Amino acid sequence: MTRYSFWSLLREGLRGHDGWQPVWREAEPKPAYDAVIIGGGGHGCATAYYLAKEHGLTNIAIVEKGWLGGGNAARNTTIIRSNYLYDASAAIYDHALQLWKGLGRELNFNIMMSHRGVLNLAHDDNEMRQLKRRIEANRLNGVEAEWLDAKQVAEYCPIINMSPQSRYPVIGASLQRSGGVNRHDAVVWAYARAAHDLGVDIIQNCEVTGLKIEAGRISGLETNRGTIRTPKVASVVAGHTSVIGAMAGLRLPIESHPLQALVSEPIKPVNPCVVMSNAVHAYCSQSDKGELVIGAGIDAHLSYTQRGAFPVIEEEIAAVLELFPIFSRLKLMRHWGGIVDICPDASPIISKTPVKGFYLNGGWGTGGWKATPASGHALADLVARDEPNAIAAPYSLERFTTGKLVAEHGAAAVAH
Amino acid sequence: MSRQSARRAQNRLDHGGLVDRTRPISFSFDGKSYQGFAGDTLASALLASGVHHVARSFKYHRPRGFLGAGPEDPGALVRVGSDPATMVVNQRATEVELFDGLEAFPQNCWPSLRLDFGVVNDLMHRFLPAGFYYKTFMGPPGSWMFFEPFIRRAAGLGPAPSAPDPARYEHMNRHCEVLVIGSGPAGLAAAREAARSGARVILAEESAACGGRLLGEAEGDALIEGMAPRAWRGDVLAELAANPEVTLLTRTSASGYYSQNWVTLFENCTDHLPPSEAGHLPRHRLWRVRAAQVVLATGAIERPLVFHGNDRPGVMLASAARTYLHRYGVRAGSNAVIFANNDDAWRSAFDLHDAGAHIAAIIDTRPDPAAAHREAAEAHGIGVRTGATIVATQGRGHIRSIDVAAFDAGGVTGKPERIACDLLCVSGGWSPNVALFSQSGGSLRYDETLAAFVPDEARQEVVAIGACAGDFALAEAVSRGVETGRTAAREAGFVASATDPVAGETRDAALPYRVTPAWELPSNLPKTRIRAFVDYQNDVTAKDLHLAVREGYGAVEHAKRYTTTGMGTDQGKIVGVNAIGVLSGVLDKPIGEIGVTTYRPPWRPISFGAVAGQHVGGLFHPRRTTAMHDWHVENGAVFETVGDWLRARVYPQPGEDFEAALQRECRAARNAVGVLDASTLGKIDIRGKDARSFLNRIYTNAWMKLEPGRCRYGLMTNEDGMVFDDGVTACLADDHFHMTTTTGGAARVLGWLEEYHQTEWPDLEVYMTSVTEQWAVASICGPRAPELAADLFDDIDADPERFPFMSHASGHIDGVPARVFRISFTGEVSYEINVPASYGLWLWRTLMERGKPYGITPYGTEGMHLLRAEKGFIIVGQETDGTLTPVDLGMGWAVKQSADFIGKRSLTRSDTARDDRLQLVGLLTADPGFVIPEGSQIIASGREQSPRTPMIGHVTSSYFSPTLERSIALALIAGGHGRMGERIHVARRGADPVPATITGTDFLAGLKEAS
Amino acid sequence: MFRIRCPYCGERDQIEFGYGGEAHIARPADPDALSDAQWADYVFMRTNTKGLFAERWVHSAGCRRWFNALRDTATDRFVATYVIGEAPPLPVPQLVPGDQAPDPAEAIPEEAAGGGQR
Amino acid sequence: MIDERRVSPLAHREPLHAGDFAHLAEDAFRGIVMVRAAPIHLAAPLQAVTGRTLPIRAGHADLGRRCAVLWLGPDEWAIMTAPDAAAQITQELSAELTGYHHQIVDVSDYNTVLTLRGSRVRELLAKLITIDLHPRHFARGTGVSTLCGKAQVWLVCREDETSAREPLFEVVVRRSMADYLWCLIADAGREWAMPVQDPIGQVPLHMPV
Ligand SMILES: Cc1cc2nc3c(=O)[nH]c(=O)nc-3n(C[C@H](O)[C@H](O)[C@H](O)COP(=O)(O)OP(=O)(O)OC[C@H]3O[C@@H](n4cnc5c(N)ncnc54)[C@H](O)[C@@H]3O)c2cc1C
Ligand SMILES: NC(=O)c1ccc[n+]([C@@H]2O[C@H](COP(=O)([O-])OP(=O)(O)OC[C@H]3O[C@@H](n4cnc5c(N)ncnc54)[C@H](O)[C@@H]3O)[C@@H](O)[C@H]2O)c1
Ligand SMILES: Cc1cc2nc3c(=O)[nH]c(=O)nc-3n(C[C@H](O)[C@H](O)[C@H](O)COP(=O)(O)O)c2cc1C
Ligand SMILES: [Zn+2]
Repeated sequence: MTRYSFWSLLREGLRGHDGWQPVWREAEPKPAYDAVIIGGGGHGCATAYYLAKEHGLTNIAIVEKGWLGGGNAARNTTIIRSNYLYDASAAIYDHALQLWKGLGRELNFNIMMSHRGVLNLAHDDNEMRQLKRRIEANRLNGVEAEWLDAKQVAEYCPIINMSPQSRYPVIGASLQRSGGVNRHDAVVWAYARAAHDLGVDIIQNCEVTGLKIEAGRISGLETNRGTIRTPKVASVVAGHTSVIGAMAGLRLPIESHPLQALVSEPIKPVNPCVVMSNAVHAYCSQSDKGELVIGAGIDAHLSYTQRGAFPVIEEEIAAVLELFPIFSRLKLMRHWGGIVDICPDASPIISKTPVKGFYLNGGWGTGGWKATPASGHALADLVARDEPNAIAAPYSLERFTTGKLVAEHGAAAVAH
Repeated sequence: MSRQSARRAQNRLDHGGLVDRTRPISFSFDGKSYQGFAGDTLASALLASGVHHVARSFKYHRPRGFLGAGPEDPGALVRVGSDPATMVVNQRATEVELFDGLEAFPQNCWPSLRLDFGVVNDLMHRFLPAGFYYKTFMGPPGSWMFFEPFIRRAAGLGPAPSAPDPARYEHMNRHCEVLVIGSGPAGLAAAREAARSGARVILAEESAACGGRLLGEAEGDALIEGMAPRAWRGDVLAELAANPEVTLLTRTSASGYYSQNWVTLFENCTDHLPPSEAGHLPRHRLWRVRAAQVVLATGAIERPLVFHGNDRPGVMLASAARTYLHRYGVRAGSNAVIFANNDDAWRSAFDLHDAGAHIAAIIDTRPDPAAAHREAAEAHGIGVRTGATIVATQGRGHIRSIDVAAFDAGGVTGKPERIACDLLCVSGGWSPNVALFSQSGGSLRYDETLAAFVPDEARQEVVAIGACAGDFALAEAVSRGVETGRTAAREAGFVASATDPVAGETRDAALPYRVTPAWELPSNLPKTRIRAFVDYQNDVTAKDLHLAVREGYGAVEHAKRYTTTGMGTDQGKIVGVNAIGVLSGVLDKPIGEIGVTTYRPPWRPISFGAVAGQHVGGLFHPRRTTAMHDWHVENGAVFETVGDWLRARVYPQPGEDFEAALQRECRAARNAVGVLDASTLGKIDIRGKDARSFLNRIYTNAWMKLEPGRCRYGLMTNEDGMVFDDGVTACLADDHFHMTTTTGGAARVLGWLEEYHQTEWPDLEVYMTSVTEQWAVASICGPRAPELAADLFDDIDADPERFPFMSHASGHIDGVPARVFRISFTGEVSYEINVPASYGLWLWRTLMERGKPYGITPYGTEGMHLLRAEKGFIIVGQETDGTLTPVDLGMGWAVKQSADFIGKRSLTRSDTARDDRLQLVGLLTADPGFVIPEGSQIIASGREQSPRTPMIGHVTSSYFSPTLERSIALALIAGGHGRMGERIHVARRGADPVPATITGTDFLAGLKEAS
Repeated sequence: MFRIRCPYCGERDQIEFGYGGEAHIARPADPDALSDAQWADYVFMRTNTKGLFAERWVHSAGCRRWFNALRDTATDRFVATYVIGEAPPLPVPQLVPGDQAPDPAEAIPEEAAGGGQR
Repeated sequence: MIDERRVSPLAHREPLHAGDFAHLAEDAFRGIVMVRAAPIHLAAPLQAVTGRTLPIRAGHADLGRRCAVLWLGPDEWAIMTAPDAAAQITQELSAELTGYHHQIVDVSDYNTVLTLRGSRVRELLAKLITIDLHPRHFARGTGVSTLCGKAQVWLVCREDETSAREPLFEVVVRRSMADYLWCLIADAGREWAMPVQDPIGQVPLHMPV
């Protein structure tokens, strides 16, 4: 693998960029692997990387039904933060945030991790009370978070509509300065490149169509490109988790919904941070290219079409105009949808299953991007050791039976 | 006309086109003034004055001119207007219509269009290929934070607006039988035929005028149904205009094609008008059309060729040059070269020649252009080079000359020859405009002969016709239009003639379309120097696509994302297919196997304003007010929003602050009479012989024995066992109940009841109807409330002995019907008085007047919150957050064992039944003056630990209690019910934890015991 | 935006409707008789079918009635709507294994088509 | 005579005019009764008490001058009547339905009625309503429950006694949303110069410091 650096860029620039190596090479599925990861999104690629790097498991493959990173990884608005309410959530999301910080360097790929700060606005006392509760919980959990009053909000993000006359006046906000955004595609490519470099096979256009289970234990999988033998399978397929689950005979606490997002035309920098509002129901950041990146709630219905209904976009934009009336003359450039896997408690599943050797990672819903490194890290550990570590343990499937949910609704009422 | 502009308008012909030469219009661009005519676009008017260079590209800041003549143009982006509230950035000069006083400015350049420092990016381009940023700036965590602002500032196009938009926008919903999109010959014919059946037809045309290519081509000897094309167009438009069932929309783009033939149309109502003429029209309108049948007649888009130096101002699509000529009467150059791989483009040479331009050369990449064309070229004295390509171009802000050379599969073969020119018309063939067809879910197919993607299978009720379907011949467009218009009307249930002959012959002025694709053309220059642009806006070159493939980003979606091809404001309208063509060459894979990237809405950028419509500002979300609202306003209330309701929160008197007012109000309620506007509580009338058993299944507590005349408090849980609403329900008669819910939960609860009734227990005889707003509610409470009540009621005995707690009565107040509930949320004797809402204000005024002798004092929601906290009552949404069971809240007494209810089974799950769950308790701080901030976390010890401190709970409500004259708080604490009297600590940022003692939740009970 | 045929009111735009998730999940008659796992199955576990799916909708801004629909979640095509209590007009595959299930758009006779057709 | 102590939800608004194109006014204090019962039980008593025929299909309404009956659902109707008639209808109908499962609730104060007249009213309403308002599909005698902007409404199209050509549209809305809807409709009428109306509720909120 050619190392990326300012100097290699300079050198290649002088030679016409002929010397760059592929980030990964297409692999043909081998007849057998030590472990197979289904799903080449952010979480799948991260899982493979950590399996190879930290557990030395390199005879493994990622099988992806389409193009690598073409699922929610390609579609998400990349909001990264770790100021979750519950201990279990703080643990995993903050682990992720710490990993994000050095990830570009570790993977030798600039993932444009921009710690520009995430504001969660409060528009009434109840929201303020909830945010303060969360900030306090964060602080005691060692997670960075602070409260800004209205004046400080206006200073931090001067373009927010601060009029007390508006329908949803801004009375304050929680701020996580180390939160931010990154470049989604780059994250997938970076993990894939690093995993490939460690020997992982990356197989695109390979759809898993069935699981081979013998005596309650996984023995391989069927794909549209043939059968692969393997003692360990990790399903990391986001919106398609139930589909793979069904192949193992499992009904899961997951529903797949469209989640839509949109971008405006590019403009010069105007929004310095990420602004989120539960009450107004929208959030907005600005990409390095200049587009405003905007998202909001899921479509209520179940769907696998990667499309939603336009009224959701209309409401999203109306909501953004409530927060930023100056955006009204800007233009919508593109809107799209992804399929998100929603769990009843708005928390993920990282779990063993009744089928031995079959592991599930899913249910990340509208907010799993930010967890990518930690999710891959924890799942790799689970696959390697067949036991959940402290971070993964609260996210077992059992919690739906025992009632020990990690109900992050309150903390995540707006999709992101 | 000033001398300067007279000289500059040199390229305007003195006749032809749709511009009105009797209506000159002055406008300015980049600070200089110009003149154009009514009917011009900014692009045509600037071209008329010889201006080509109007913009800078996204990344390398290269000069950009007009490649196209419509919405497909990728480069000529300008800012229109200078007022920070009304300026619009990233407008396509090719679409901006002129009006008097229009001001336009270049953007993405500094300090000026001509001298732009951003050009350093261009000079550095070797080091800034696609995705260069992924390979560098990876120092320690802070390093990207250092570089990012520079990248951000260099990127983006226009500046962000800085003041709120004064314009209005709106939506328009429409249903029609046939929606025709595009008004070229195909669309016009389809719309006319469909409309003749009596069906409702909407014809949407993006441009300011209908006609499509008819407006952009010379008429020659073309005929449509026996008429000259423009005359035919006039007739059809007149017929459509006269039909009341036809809606003809110009300046209206179909922007999105969604499920079940729901199509959005974006109408520009006033952007083309000077502000003084806009009247009351909205600026933009978003039509939301549900069509039984959709006819896509969106035409085709010409694409350029990919060769070194193909991006200079003065390089123009061959068809755009004809459009400027025939539609706007503008000759885009006086010395032109035509460069193409198909026969169609040759027409530009002949038309420009006829308009007086010199044609320096026609260059065709094919060895075998149409013989008829070659003869005509010879006749016109135009030099032709076949099997040749342009290997380089010259000219800084505008093309000056080109180098042409012969080539074959191995590359350039001949010696380049330089030819001077001021206009280079390029054509790489035509791509049917399939964006909407693809959005509709239809599949595409690569057609080898057309070298383009064409609509394949439709998935909705939609038909593509004309150039959009790959039928490039005029006769085909018209006959398919006629046929499709008729079928569409018939499919929608209308009678349309199957056989009516058309009036006469249709024939083209053009030769049959023939193209031989040449996706990437060679140059004799060293590879490192070649820059053949594919995406003109985002500055993606063919080399970038090669790099993408070399690095493994060869899948079309990867290539798009790695290089940003087609991700600009034009969304690759012109260049999409070229990129695929180049990829196909590099990968040596057929184009059909490479496929297209996903077409997503909108087809063209549409304003946020239009998308939001009227639903912004004061009309964003409704604000609901009670019948007593005016009184609250008149009496200085400050408000809070609860759900969508505005509720009076406190009534500060002159000189009083919030806290003082609050304390006064609460003291009054404890010592005299307080009155609260409780109208917003949800109310549901429930009736039927099974109403009782229904309630028994809905509420966690028992309802079978509640007697008429009595009330009961109840909790509702979801199937997960978690509390989601509470309230008091009164039994009016054995089969008749009046339920109340929380303010915010009213709609949800009614929905919940209906859902369970209709889907789980339809056998139960019960009906429910919302009566929330039928009743205005004033709740009086306090020791003197019975006296006031006695004064008030005509026919209800108010004595608490005979009208006891948790009962209700119906009667009158001054003849006005009233329902009165003896329920209390404060611990004081209370009467919740319901009157028909139209009497609400009267009731309130009456209470204030009659209550004077008893010291009546209105209290707001804040007082209500405080008073109930003193009594230890919960507020759903404040004490609860969807994770608490009745048991957690200390209301195990409200959980019946006798029968099932929604959520019951969940309460006994192993983790739900644990007794170390968070449980509701009271807290008293050691320092009675210290009011704990709500939301504070509770820890066990008096010192925080590092790196993390375990939390055992948090504070949900906290006040200074006027009754106890000390602070009180409600909190959720792990295993709290078993920890009475224990000392815990409240953590604080930047200060020591505060000690407090766990108590019961009813602080008044403690008071009573003490006294 | 969908156009949904309410069995009572006819076709109306999606915005008038509320979504109710998977249909035909009967509430257990005697929850206390169930194990924690069986109860969890009722409360949380869903088929979440990719393909032909029976689901519930409520015409909340219209007649306020609940009803069922058959829709292909892989294409969003409505196949039929029917009133509560009726059996689905077509067999609904449970636990569809991935995309191996026959493409319902192909399998469904035109006349069974409800919403989406005129 | 309307009891002077009563205040209608839009008492603070004056009728609005936009030339002949659209007129907006409140028709306050109309009597409105919600009825739920099985149609077979209800039809005869309804006829007896109000003289109207029970509409049994969506969109249908029996609109008399004094009293109108709207279909709202398969077992749900609204009776719209004169201001003072609701109580009596409620009583009489309840009496007639004794023994049958039913629910009759006077909701006159719950709602108010906005009336719209004029040549462009269909177009105006189409800015806010997604159902098909073309005269072929929404003729006189039609009444539906639907959304108007964010407000749930009943929309009724009936004969206008003041105009032979144009029908009268009634929009029935809950009282707390009436002002919002009023302003929204007025805003939709801006195109024809309907005066701007500022929604109420621009009030001081408590802003914590
Ligand atoms: C519009 C939108 C906005 C979002 N915004 C945010 C945000 O701001 N912050 C945040 O934290 N999260 C956000 N999310 C959520 C986040 O994107 C996801 O939680 C996360 O990306 C899921 O993990 P993943 O990247 O591995 O998923 P994916 O990228 O979806 O990966 C799953 C992969 O599995 C593949 N697959 C499926 N079935 C099979 C099969 N049978 N065989 C082989 N392969 C298969 C898919 O093709 C896919 O590539 C957003 C999501 C969406 C849709
Ligand atoms: N000979 C050739 O090589 C060749 C190639 C292409 C086209 N043509 C000629 O072009 C004509 C084709 O006729 P046609 O009617 O199919 O197409 P057209 O190009 O004449 O008309 C298409 C119309 O659709 C409009 N449009 C496109 N997208 C739209 C949208 N989203 N919303 C609203 N309007 C939109 C355009 O503004 C245009 O007016 C014929 O005259 C044909 O001869 C010839
Ligand atoms: C953060 C982010 C930024 C994006 N910016 C752009 C953009 O500048 N231009 C563009 O055309 N699309 C942009 N997209 C959208 C993608 O083009 C694409 O729509 C998305 O990845 C979903 O894939 P699909 O539309 O191919 O299904 C962006 C997407 C994301 C998630
Ligand atoms: Zn209905």
